[in-house]
Amino acid sequence: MGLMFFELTIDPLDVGEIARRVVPEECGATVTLDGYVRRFTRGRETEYLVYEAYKPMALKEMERLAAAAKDEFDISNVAIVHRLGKLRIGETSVVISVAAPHRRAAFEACEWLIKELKRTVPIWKKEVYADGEVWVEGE
Amino acid sequence: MGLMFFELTIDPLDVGEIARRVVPEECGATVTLDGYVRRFTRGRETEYLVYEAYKPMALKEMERLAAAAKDEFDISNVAIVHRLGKLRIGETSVVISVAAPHRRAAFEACEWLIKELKRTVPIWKKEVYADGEVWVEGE
Amino acid sequence: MKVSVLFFGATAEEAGTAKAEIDLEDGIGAETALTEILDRYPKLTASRDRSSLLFAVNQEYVRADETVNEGDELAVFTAVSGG
Amino acid sequence: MKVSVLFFGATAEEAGTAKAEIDLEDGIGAETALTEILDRYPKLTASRDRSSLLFAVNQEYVRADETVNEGDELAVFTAVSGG
Repeated sequence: MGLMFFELTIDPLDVGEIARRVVPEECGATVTLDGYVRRFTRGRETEYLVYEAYKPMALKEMERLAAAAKDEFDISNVAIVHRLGKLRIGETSVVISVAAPHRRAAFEACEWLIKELKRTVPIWKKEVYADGEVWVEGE
Repeated sequence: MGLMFFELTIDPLDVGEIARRVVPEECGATVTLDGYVRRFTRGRETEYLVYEAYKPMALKEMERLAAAAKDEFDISNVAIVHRLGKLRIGETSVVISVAAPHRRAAFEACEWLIKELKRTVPIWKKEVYADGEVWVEGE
Repeated sequence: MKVSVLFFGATAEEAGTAKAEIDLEDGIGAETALTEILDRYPKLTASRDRSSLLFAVNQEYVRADETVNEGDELAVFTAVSGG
Repeated sequence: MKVSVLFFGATAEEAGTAKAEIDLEDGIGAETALTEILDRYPKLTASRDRSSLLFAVNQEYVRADETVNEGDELAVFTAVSGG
């Protein structure tokens, strides 16, 4: 099956540490997506974000997505880690690392996983501005 | 122009530290390719690798590739770091990190950069086995 | 029968709670259960269409033909925005 | 005129050196310069085609119509294998 791990944490994410955790000896490449808090969204300046999750369901969804990616792409290991709680501008909110024997599959699977995570994993963000806040609804 | 940096070093690479260096405030995603030393190549067990570069030309080529990627894709920042010298199994040989306002461009540019790096940047690897060694010639 | 209902983010603010215990008719269909919940928490559909809400039973997105059973964990939330 | 010639990896082992100073005719074309170098270091083409070697002048891949000048830095190497 390869190594797969899924975490939700309020601690800062170490993208390199996560990427290194998925390196298998027989593999040649890891592709890592590192998403972080933007200062501006739709022209408005964000002070910070708050992420909240439906934790047990979010972890199940991550696991389901990783299993689907393993079926679809020739990949070895997958890590999906999402941070929760209050995040300042520039801090990493999500890291997805995919290790594969050949880099093409790692690129494809990583891009597919972030797209699906944003579509199905029950995590929400609240944008906090100087003059208000709003829970963001996905599309 | 955005931030671009290119390094050749004999020190171990810290993929997370490199990925974080390219994060700009206005950007949403960084895609990082992390390549490392395989244990087996064409069925033969490698003990370690030695990377050698034509350093000034390699750095110029990396810069040329990053500039071409900036022309071709909507990306902000690029880091290309290659390790030289003796590398053990599992150690990272190359890290390419691309930050972009939208992740699609970061995935495309990162994949293009590693393909071109393997084709044009003057770096060579020697595979060392228990019973011999060979300088690998690219394709 | 008793079931629990969880709300998150915007729906928790609108429902005024993150968790409620409610009584539903035994063996009710999932769609009907959602209607009952939205009737009790009208703010959830005050400024959005019902179709934009997501509904889970026991931590999985609900299937149209699913029924709800005693002790199930239901959840109502908006389209996700993680990443 | 004097130019320097650099070799790397396999070509350095075959040439028996990583760097040489050689004399070439003034204003010689790049292709002719490569031929002269390969004549002096026959091991470079003993087990591979000339066409598989790469040739740089002043740290750039050489253009077909390029000429070589006094003090230039030439380099001869195999297809790259970094990454």
